[in-house]
Amino acid sequence: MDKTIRILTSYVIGLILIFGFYVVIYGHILPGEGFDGGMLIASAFILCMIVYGRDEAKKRVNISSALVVSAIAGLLLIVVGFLGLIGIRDGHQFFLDNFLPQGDPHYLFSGGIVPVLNVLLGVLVGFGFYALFGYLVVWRGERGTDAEP
Amino acid sequence: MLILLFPLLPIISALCLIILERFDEDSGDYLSSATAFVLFAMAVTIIFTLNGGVVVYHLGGWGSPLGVDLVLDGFSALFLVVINLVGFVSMLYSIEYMKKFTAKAKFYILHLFLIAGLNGIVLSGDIFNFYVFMEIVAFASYALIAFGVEQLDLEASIRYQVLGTVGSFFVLLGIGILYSVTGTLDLADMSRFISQTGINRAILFAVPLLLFGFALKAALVPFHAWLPDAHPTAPTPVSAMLSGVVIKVCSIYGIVRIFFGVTGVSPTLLQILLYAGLISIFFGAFSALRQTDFKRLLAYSSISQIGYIMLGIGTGTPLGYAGAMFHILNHATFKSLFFIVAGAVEHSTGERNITKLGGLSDKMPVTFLSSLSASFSLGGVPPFGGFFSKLLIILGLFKAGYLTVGLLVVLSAVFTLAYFLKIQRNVFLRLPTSHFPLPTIKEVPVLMRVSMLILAIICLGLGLAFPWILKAIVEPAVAVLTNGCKYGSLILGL
Amino acid sequence: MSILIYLFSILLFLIGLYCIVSKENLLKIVIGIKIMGYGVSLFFILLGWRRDSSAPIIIKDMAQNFVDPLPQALIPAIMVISLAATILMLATCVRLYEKYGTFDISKIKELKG
Amino acid sequence: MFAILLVSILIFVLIMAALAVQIRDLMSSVMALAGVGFGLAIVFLFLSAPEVMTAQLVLEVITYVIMISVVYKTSKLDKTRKYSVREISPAAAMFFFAVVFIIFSIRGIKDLPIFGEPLMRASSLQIAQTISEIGATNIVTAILLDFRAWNTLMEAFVIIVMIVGVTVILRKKGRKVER
Repeated sequence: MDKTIRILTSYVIGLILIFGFYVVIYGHILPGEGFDGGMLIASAFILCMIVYGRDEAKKRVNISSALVVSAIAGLLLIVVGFLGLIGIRDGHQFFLDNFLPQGDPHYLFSGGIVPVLNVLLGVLVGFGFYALFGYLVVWRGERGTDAEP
Repeated sequence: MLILLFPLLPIISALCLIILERFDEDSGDYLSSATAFVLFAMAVTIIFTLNGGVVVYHLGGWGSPLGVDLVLDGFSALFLVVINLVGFVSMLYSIEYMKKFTAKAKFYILHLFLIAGLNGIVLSGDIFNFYVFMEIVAFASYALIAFGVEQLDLEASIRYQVLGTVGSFFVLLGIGILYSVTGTLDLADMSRFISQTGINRAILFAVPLLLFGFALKAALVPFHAWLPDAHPTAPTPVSAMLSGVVIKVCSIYGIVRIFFGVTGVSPTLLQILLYAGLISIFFGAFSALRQTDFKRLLAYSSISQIGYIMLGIGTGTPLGYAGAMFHILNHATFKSLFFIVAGAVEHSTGERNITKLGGLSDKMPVTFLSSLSASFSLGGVPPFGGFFSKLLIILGLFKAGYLTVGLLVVLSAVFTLAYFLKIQRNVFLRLPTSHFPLPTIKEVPVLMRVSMLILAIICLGLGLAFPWILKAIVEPAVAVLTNGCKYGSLILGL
Repeated sequence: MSILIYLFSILLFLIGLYCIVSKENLLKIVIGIKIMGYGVSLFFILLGWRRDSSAPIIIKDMAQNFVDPLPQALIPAIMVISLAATILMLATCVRLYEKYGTFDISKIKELKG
Repeated sequence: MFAILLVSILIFVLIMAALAVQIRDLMSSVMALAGVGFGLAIVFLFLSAPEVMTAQLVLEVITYVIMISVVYKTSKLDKTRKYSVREISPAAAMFFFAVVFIIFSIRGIKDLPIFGEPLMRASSLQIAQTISEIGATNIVTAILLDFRAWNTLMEAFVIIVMIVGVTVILRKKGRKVER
């Protein structure tokens, strides 16, 4: 990609990441959701991969280890679910039970486990689609994707 | 709480496998078969402890219309046993068989997700959750069919993907209409609302949409185009799971749970199921007679056996239901056993064309023994399970007054026996015809033999222990079908 | 008026179905599946709309009548599933293109029916 | 006024969908598909569904980037025959199926609740309990991540299955010995 795009993307990526984190963290107050926030974060990395090429992006986030990070996020989601099962909140022994305090509704620390699940979902979707993009789009003909570690 | 582990345990071990695979490539053999064995053991304990009861688990502590519930009753307990039995055996079989393929760990990850999706379908008490689990099963089976990345596998996978996604969108449209008319997504709440307010024309529009989607997943005759290509080209443990379990769970479970339980079954719907089943029995049997490829013949016979189950459900009498339920159990065991036998023959001889094979009975005794028990059970020879399920279906037909259809079914039993004797004669009994290196063939490795023997014993056991199995597994499943629309008030009572 | 609005989503669904049935190019079939996914999600949103009511976000001192939030909670699920279906199909199409050199179904028909 | 705008955008969406199907050049038919997607995002905004609009926009951008890269890598032109025999017979069957489908759907839609008044039995309970039981103000996220958290958890695993599936399909060599 020629010079102008490289310089412009170095500015734009910061904005996209900020917006992505905003959508993920404030998901339970304003319209935004784990899926969208994670995809926004992934699209920031994908833009960096397209413009600066794959090896540059790989230096920052390794593609096949991104899938491992999303698997760890999935396991954490299940662990949060099991925490509800243990019954930290008195008398409520249910899977995915809302055991964190609710806080006051219109501010950041509210809604029990909803923000926690939101952030974990955003991490899962973000790193997952980054790994997907690393495999699918930068796939080069016969050599396939086995070339990279 | 035990029900919760059925979908979650394979997902947890699959996620651990994704992490484990990073460090050592060929890991996961024993982790995945251990999970599959634990699931099978849990399914069997459920059969003993449940005996006719209904277990409801409210996830997140919310009540019925608010949150998502997991519902376990007699009918889903039957399917749990089928899924986890075939899952465990095919996992055991794949330890040896998958050495031919690269990226073995990814096979285990997808296979565990397939079992998790199937367990999730059978336990979900929420119609949209049922659809999401159906998608997990669909995506896992698309990738598993295209596992050996060659022209045939990719083509079979793309054909199955297109038809499977179209079927899913039709089911989704039906779910949208059901939600809009009843206001809730919970099956029990929906069934109670519909039994109170009666059927209006919107539900009559939703029923054919759902039936179209389920018939496409079950490969009934007009929509069977994908099955004869998808099952033979898939790796053997996957095709054993696909034709033994996936086409049953995705379609028949959905038909019984949504049509019998929620919207109520009209006689015309039963007639459609009956005649669709009859046509696919004869279509499957005739085209199976012409096939020369071992696995393709088995795929066509799957179409005809699914026709038997649809026929059993279509009779509308408790006898027909019992025959259909028992045939689900039987067909899962002997069809996956036959696919495993076909895989073993291909594993040791490398040849899938029946006309070229021959004289394997003395070289591969265990494979020959298990294929005997499978073909006797399928053909309907008395001591084996297949005989009793066909008998019940035919009795159900006569009781429901379909005399001509009953005679046709008896005739079709002769056809099924014909094409399985053809396999026995060509593959095992006769002397090899052409340039076949008979002396170099040796028996398949130990683990494949063990899995074949397990299924062969169960095929025989289903026949011998028929009265106990009828009382313990089939009766509660039939009770779910017969009391139909009372499903809602039954579940909400808990 | 209400029938006309629902008919739009059913028409979108049928356009996608037509594209799948009649087009020979694999990528056109993927586009057809995407259009069917859009048709179904439009149908779900139309089910959930309520006359003169606001978006389902509770603002401190606003009126309390909301649009039906449940279909809106299902749409991300449907979109993710149709997205996953299209991406899996695109991956298979890329591999098929590498093997056959073309997206034309009539040339790919090596498997007999 | 609201109805006129909504219907006009829906007509725009239908035209773009028809274009996406009929255009022979693949790159411009993907662009027409993008038109459908963005038109739908505006429709979702009109039907007061902001959450769904952001989801639609973000998920679309990713699919179109992937679609364009696939088209760019392979063939840019749809070289199939213009009006082949294969296209006429299914088109006729499809036309007949479409007519029957529309007739049945009109009969069915008459009994759906009228466009403006949804039957909100479960969701009215959920709206009432969002503030008191959960404390989140965005009801859709509260439904997604607390009332129906099990469903969204399984959605996340659909994504993981899809990604593992793509890595399986795109790997270089499937079998150790070519069949």
